[in-house]
Amino acid sequence: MQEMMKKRALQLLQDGTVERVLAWKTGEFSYDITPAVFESAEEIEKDFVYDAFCAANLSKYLVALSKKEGKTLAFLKPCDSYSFQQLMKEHRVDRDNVYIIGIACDGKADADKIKDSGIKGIKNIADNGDKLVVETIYSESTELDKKDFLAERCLNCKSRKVVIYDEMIGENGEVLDSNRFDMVEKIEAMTSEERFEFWQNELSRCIRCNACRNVCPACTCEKCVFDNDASGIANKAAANSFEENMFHIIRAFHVAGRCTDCGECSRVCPQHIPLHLLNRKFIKDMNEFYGEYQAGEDLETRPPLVNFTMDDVEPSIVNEKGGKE
Amino acid sequence: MVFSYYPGCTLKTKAKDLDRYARISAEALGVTLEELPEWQCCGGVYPVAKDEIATKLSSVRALNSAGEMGNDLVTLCSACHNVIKQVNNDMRTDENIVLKVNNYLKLDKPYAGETNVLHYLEMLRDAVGFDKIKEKVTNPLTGVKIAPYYGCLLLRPGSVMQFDDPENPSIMEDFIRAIGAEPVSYSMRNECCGGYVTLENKSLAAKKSNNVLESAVSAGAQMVITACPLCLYNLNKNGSDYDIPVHYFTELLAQALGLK
Amino acid sequence: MQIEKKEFKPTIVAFCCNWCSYAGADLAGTNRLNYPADVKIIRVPCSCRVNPMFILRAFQRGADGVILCGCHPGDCHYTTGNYYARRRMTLLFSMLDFLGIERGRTRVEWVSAAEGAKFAQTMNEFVETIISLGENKRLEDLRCKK
Amino acid sequence: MENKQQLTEQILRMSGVNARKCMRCGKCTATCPSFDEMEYHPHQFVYMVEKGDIEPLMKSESLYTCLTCFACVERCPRNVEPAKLVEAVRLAVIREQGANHLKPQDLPELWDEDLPQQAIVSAFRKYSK
Amino acid sequence: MQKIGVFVCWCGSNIAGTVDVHAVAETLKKEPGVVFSTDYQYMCSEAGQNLIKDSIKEYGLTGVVICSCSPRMHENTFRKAAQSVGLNPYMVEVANIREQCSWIHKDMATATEKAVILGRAAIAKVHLNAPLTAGESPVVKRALVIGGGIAGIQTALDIAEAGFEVDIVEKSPTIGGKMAQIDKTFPTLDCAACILTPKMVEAAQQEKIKIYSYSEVDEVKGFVGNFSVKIRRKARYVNEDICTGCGVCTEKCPQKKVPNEFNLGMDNRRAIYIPFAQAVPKVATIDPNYCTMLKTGKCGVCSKVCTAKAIDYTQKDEFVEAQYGAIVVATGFNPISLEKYDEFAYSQSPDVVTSLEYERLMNAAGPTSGTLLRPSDLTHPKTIVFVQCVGSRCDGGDKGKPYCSKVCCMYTAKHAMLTREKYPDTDVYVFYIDVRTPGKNFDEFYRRAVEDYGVHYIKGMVGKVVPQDGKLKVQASDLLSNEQLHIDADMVVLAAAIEPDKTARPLATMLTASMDTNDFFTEAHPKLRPVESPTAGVFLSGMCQGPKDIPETVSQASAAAAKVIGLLAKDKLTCNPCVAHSDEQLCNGCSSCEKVCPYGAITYQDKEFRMPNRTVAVRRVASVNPAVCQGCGACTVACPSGAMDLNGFSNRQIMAEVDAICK
Repeated sequence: MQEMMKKRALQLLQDGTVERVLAWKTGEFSYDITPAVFESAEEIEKDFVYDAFCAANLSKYLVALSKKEGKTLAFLKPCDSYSFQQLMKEHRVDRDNVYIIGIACDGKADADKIKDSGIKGIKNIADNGDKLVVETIYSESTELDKKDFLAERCLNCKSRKVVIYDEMIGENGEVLDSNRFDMVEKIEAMTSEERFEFWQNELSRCIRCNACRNVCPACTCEKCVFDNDASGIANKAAANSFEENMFHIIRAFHVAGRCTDCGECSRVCPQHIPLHLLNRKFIKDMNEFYGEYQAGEDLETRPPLVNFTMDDVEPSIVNEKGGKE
Repeated sequence: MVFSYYPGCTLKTKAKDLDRYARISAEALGVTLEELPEWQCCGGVYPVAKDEIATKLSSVRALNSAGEMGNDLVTLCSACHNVIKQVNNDMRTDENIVLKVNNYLKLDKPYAGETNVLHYLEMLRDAVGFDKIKEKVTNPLTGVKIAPYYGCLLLRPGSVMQFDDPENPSIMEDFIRAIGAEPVSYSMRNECCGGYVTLENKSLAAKKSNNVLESAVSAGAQMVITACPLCLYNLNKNGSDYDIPVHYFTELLAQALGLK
Repeated sequence: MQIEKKEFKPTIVAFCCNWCSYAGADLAGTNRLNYPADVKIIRVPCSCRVNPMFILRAFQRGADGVILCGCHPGDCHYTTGNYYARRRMTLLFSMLDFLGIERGRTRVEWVSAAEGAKFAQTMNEFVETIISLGENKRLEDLRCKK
Repeated sequence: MENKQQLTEQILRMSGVNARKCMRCGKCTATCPSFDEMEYHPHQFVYMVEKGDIEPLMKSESLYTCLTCFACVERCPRNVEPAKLVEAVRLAVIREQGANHLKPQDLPELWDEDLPQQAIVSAFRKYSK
Repeated sequence: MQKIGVFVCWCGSNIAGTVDVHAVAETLKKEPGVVFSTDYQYMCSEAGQNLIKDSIKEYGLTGVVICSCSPRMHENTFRKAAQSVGLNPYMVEVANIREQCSWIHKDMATATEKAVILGRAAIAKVHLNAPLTAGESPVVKRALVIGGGIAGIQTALDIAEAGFEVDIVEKSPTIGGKMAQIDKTFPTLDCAACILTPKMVEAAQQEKIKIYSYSEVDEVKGFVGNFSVKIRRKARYVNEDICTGCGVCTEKCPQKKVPNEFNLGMDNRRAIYIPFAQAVPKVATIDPNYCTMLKTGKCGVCSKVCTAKAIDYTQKDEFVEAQYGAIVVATGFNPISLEKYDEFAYSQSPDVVTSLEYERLMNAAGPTSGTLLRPSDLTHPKTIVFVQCVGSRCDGGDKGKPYCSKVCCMYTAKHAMLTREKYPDTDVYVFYIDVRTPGKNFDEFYRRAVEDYGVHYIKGMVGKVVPQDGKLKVQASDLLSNEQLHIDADMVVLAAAIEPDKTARPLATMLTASMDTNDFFTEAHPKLRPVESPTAGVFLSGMCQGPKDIPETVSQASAAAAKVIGLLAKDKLTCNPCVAHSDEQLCNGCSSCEKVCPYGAITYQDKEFRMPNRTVAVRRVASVNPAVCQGCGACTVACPSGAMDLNGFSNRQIMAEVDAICK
């Protein structure tokens, strides 16, 4: 896969189709991979990488890159393609300025899960198709089944279909029947007291590092309301204990109907707060109340929050259909 | 062109002609009809009630079996067609039925209405094309005035059957033209002949059949064609006020193709 | 031993659309229909002007309950405003419920300009609910583990 | 009374029909080919189910003279589907033990040699359990 | 920092009886920014207003808070007072301490405390108020009426009468619309042509009215007071200014087999035609689908016989661009297609007709010259069955229209009555579900049909029509006698549902006017603004807004005209300054706001922004047209970045009120 991608990237760069390539390169560790923009063949030869740890959603970078002179080649996974199409829908990216190669995806590995399995001193993890080969500083090598170490979001993958592309590498997948709302349902089944405690336990860890916001492909505002002094709700440092709640609820509300459920927010959270559950709660509610809607699936369907029907459910539905009392 | 084929029990016994002529005609038209390996009687009437599950199973088995072979399913008898198409629609739209049927059948892959059901006439229209039939006709039934009899099962409910305009169908007329004959237009063609009560209530069945035939005869028909063994029986047996022959459409097709 | 109970006086914010509900509140006044002074009304042009931010802000600053009143669906002065408000509030309330916030603290009620009595009755009920729920702690406490 | 309500709900559930959609135009009855043989006509079926008068319908011969031709379903402007109500009431009757309308011993008398299988199969499916 | 004055009104004892007004004034005096605070018996009185004015001058107040009755009562009074001494009226806020405080509380301490809090909230808001100036936009003193039926004609005549220019755009070669096809009108039975054609002539002769017949609206830009409209004048291949309407060409044209749409295809016209004798403008039009000359280049008969030399085979579509202050939609209706209802055998027998066809069969200018003959064999029908509600009151979707078409009950009664009057030996049956006759003299009319004319009204429906042996076998129900009827009829007349004209939907898109699911235009308010579209400057006339009969259509047409005249009478439009505005620096251009705007007030443009390092970035940003925005605020919440805000009710103002209340 990596080689095919690399080859195609070099071709397109060299024949002048694109000016730059948006992909991934290795960070500090082999399993710590960051998005990268390559502008020359040399850079690609040197750093280009694609493996089970290339988890980052690249679509957000195209907001800026697609405005640059010349085309950008972007490798988009299914998740990324939904986000990209959603950004198109919101006129945030210039489609004509992006050459998209869709890449098939069968799930990304979660390095933390490997660490949690008890392997100490990981030096390198190689992606070997179905297997992951872990080398430690103690010169041990362990072979693991990749499917046992998939990220949570990949276990509940909603779709393996790249929804927008110029060409595909690998065979395009299908929309899946996922169980992604299971956890939301589990929380709903808790009592109000238990839900409160669950979230208190989670949200109390928030350090307001803004990583969730900064990585989110739906959070592409020119200036976030929380950074804007004129908005009246800006806060650099929390003014009182309520601020984080407000931040997370408002953030989830602002992306409601636009969030494609790519799961980046939870992936990057250094405190491991399952922030995606807030988004999924909105998605689940919108699906149930207003009909199935998948952000980024197409360019036409009106998002539920800028739409209505005359016989929509009343807010009191929460009393009947909300979580346990 | 390959289709899975569901003949139904009547076609194996009393309506062998309907079946036989359909098969040889299909072959002549370049269509392969593969009879489903194991099919069971569809029950003859669509079980309307939402809580009828067991009575829908044989249809689902047939549908699933065709689906497993990757084929569209062709039916011929109007009743089978109606039952199987309606059950298929349930499997597409009624979650409760889908759940219960699949729980019961325990198929390798759950079935949810994926298979397409076609009536033999639809197959002629959409897969073969009436123009092509016209070309293949060696023995056109020139000048014969034929009244197409749709009855109720082929057409209704229109939203489910999607067979033709339920109030103003044209597929049989087009068929009649294709075999070189002349279709007779009469308004009772989509009214019931009373087939389902023929066992118990001969007088009602007779009244309904005669109404249909009266309308056809007064419009100048020389014969009536149908796709349904029950209609054929009923019109022949109970529609005794009018002495007009009733044939299966496949018989005329075979005749026109020079196969009879 | 007797514990002295301080009477709980809730703070309640009512957002009312200018055309129906605010007029309904005025009518309640004109007809001298009582409801507790704990309710303070903020006039907005339309229920669709109410940003979830305002509601959270009220809770943040110490409100114990927030209610939004607008024209009945179909009667919006701006034709469609309350339809959007309805969706927004449904989702917001569902989210607050999901976070374990008592669902009685938020409410939407459609009150027309002629429904003074309904306005007063709604406010009486709402205040009662809030008093039974007590002070709003959870939203504030969500972040602090005991 | 409670039984009456339960029965009504059962009929509505089995048929999947919303009888309240009926606007009493009578087109079902107008189009019914079996009108003369029916004691209660399609529009009466709908109205009586709506009112909860199921018992008289259960006793009626009309259950066995409906031709299941779906003309009323096709032509109802309101999507009420009267034929489905007839079927549901009939099922409510024949699902009772020993209440089969058609019994195998009746057959020889009704038999003739040209009778297609489907006539028998469908009659049993419709009239007995 | 604002300099705020607080004025607490006693309203006699209305407020002062329950609220300690003096204490309120004293407490509020301590609020930041408050430089003056007082109480007075009646703030709305002249003396009270003078107190406010004097204080503004004396203390140089930049903001005023009045604690008094509801702002719905006197906000305007106080704003005007402030304005008279040079303070921007939008710097005045009212705290409602009467309706929402003194009148509902009994305990003085409680009420006073609440009054203070309400006062504080108003003060907090005023701190963030900004002077607002109502914008102005010029008004083009000309109106456009789209559709030249009775609705459009009436609207145009009324507007012209008031002295304003009006253009009518009509898609067919003549104005007159459906009413021109109608024979008689209920409940008076006067002849439709006799009352319509004088109006058509009047419209043609009225100097202020210009009629663009055989024309369509292609494009609409602009907004209330200043629409720019592109009108396509379809080529009629006849020079309208020269043609005298003598009609010789329409008699000599060799192409005789063109279905005549005026008689609904029941007879033929020529390829060059004048739709009917009283057509306005009375000029010929060549039908390019049938004209041999246009299709093959061989013929030219009409050109040869035309003494005025008006024929021009080379004519092309022309475009007119014009400016209008207001647009009236009067696109009317059509009967639905009866394809889906063939149980009535409409496609199977020519003797099954729609009511509009029946209208033509009764009409002296119709295909049978007014003698009622059935189309199949031109014999007198002896038994006629009328079927009501065909395609109306259905379950929606494939079944038909969910609404009542409103006019069918009455015209069917009319047809039945006229038939019985002219041909007393005819049996007339009317099958009805309900007979709906709300209207002046309507029920009396229907009763006359039953009682005096012996029309058989039967509660029930027709289920099947079978053409057989020259008869139409009608099978129907009679619900009152619980019978199934079998009638051998000679004709069946179907009261087909009506639906909005197909041109309405694309037009609505052009106008950004909203429509309901049935493609009827929606009104700005169903009760209070029934002739206006929610889109400012667009008005509704006639059937395009919903089913209605001629008197209702004419009333609505005149009402729409009155609204247009009211608009055109102004030189400039003062806009409500409490409108939304977008901060371009913050706008993402995501279109969320545009989607929720009911007025189409938001547009987007690409704008250049200076970026760091002297680079320039182009971004799509929203802008609000203040002349169109009505200030609901839906967009402000849809906007995730907070770029969209509402003047007078800004995010910060509302949050300041929240803060003040929750403190």
